[in-house]
Amino acid sequence: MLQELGNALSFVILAAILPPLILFISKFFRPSYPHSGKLTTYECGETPKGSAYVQFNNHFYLVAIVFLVFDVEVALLFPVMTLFRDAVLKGGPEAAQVFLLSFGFLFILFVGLIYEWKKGDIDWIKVATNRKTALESGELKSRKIPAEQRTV
Amino acid sequence: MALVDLFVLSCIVLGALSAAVVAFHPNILYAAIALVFSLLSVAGLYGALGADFLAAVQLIIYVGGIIVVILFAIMMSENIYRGRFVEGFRRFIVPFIISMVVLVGLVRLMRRAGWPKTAEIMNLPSTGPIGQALVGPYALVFQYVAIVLLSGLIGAVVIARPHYTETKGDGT
Amino acid sequence: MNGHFASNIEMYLFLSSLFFVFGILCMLTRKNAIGIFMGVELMLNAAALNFVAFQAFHRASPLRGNWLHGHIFGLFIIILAAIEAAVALAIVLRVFAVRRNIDPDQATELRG
Amino acid sequence: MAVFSVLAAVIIILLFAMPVGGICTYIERKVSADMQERIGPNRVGPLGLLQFFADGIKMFLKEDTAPKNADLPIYNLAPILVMAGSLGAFALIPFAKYVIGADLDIGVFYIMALGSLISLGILLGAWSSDNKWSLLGGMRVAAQIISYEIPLGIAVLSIVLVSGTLSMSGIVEHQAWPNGTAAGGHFWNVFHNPFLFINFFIYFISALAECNRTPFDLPEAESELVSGFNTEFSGMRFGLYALAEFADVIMFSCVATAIFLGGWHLPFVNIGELNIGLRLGGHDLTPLIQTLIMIGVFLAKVSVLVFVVMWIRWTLPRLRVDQLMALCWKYLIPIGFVNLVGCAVWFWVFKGASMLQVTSRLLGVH
Repeated sequence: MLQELGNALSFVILAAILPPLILFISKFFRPSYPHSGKLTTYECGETPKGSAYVQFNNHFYLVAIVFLVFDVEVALLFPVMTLFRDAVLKGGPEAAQVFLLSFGFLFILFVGLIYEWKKGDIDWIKVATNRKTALESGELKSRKIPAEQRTV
Repeated sequence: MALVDLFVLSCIVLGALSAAVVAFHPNILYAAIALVFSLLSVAGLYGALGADFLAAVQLIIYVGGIIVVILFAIMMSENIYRGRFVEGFRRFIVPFIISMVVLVGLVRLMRRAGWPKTAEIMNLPSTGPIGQALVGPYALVFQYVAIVLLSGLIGAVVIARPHYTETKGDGT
Repeated sequence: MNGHFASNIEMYLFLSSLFFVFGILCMLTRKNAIGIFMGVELMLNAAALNFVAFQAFHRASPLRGNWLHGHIFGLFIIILAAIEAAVALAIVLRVFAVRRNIDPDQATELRG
Repeated sequence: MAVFSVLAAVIIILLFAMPVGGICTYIERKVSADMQERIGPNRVGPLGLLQFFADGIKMFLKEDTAPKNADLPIYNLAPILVMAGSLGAFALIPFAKYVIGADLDIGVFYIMALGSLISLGILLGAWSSDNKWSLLGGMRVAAQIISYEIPLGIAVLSIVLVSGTLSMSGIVEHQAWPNGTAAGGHFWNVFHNPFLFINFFIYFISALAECNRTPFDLPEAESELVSGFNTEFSGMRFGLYALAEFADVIMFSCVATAIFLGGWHLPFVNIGELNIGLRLGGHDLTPLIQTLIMIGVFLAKVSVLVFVVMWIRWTLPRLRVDQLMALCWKYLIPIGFVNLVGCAVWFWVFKGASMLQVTSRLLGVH
């Protein structure tokens, strides 16, 4: 088994040394005439304005967090799922055990997904939902959207 | 020196160097990338120790999940990736003493302990046994993990949810 | 030592203690919540590596059966790290949204 | 032994993945030309067949410029991570019965694990190039790839449930034609039960999103983001990204073939039990010819899938970001969950029999 892991590793190592190797070899053939126009960042022909590091939509982050939890779930279900076939073909109570445990696990996290769904956290445009809840709770007085929040 | 020894040695060297970078590099982004390499070296050691499933889990959850979330967090908070956190030398004195004491203590403990120090590592398939354990003696913990995951999910989302008064950004 | 790095438990334990120590250093010296979090990740990795190493070197022991307890504990540590990452970084983001920086020394509103 | 593994890596990566990835650029241009009633590349070599070679040489000889403000160490690291993720997974592709780079116990799981390196590499590369378009594209690609990993994982989970193993060769073994002999299986997984049939499409859609192919090419939407995450990558670096993208498409097609479409298995025959009876100088050539047929069958299926990917590119318009996320979280993941449970129930009720076996039992045919 260590042998097989070594085989897989040799693929990854070969794939990882290819880019530097190719770039190194092509160094001897390609021209290199840098000047300031070439070295600026490309911004559709305009002179770049400001820093490239802009503030992001929080939703990227929210999606990443939800992903993290579901990733753990999928990873944890893999070893359990491998047992199901043998358990069913052998008969007996193990199949029920595997079925109930793994799908109980799945169901509990599915509740989380439904919660997110209802709260509108997996909708990309969420301002409207938040405003609605804020209006209902009285936190937000006016129905009018401020001008800086209108762009979505 | 067999190939596996070379592999373990290089993993250890890579892990130690990148862990040092994580601890000391002034740029937080470089520290995060060094963290990737230290995690990869630990995954390599898992592979060498016959825990192939755990190595893949380490790759999927740590490198594919946690590191991406850390990078997102670094990107989200402007001012921190460009800033060089140059701490004064004084800030290092007490932590350095503490950590040296811990390191010396750990290594002394390790050398003195009475466990078998060398053994042939058996490389048996580990996915099936892990699944057996998850539905056998660890069944309750398995369900408990689901509940912890659920509460963590809801908690994190409630905390991170963009508030309507704070929605800025360009929507992309 | 004598050239057998792969079959000597001390190599793994040495790396894990290094990880632990660097984690402590990282936690104590960084003025940045994300940096502190990375230190925690290093320490968790040290613990998981310890568990897996002990499992590999004690696998044949008849006392412990064939349950692979070490691997299970490593798995749970990784899972816990993931949940911790989700919650901790959500808090970091919230603190950043309120205070515009993430130095934990300055976030002292909740101090009694 | 180490020599053999390195040799296998060299053969599969340098002589299969990279040239085929290059040829795919030519085929894609030909296919798109056909769909738009153009001719496409026809100058270099017969039918323009050497076009990809000329493109490669052109990229190789182009000047390599990096933006002044680029974070050079990360800028150089990004293509390495992307290539390691996309080409490294070729080790697990079972081309024929014994033709597989590394038959790991954790097969499909390892492929998913390597996929996480790709999103990391693209995100870092986009970030390091100090360009607004790159950064927006990088954020989009990271969000998209990580989101679609979940439906992909669920689709693979249902396969694992039916096959009872994670190893790629093990999964393929179960998909032989059920003809009563020793090698009889339950035929292709995609026809095992209705739920798996739906899960195949979930897998395919998620794989399209993982490769950033149309209709999920928001990260490199040229009408919005210039070229997206690889805007600042010029010359051979851009070539590496393009190659990694096509290698990714081929890799996902290979995995889909292996786990859903039966790998090298054909209906009505078991290639592993064919008796060809061809001899050369006292040696039985049967295993060799069987292996060649298997590789041919496998690659034929893969090329059909790759063609479908190209076809989709010229058929469907691009999605919006909110549609992308809604498709993943509101459709694919719930449907995938329900399918997973349904798949388990089917497997339990029919004791692992496939649709084919159930109907043949009902009809009394054996």
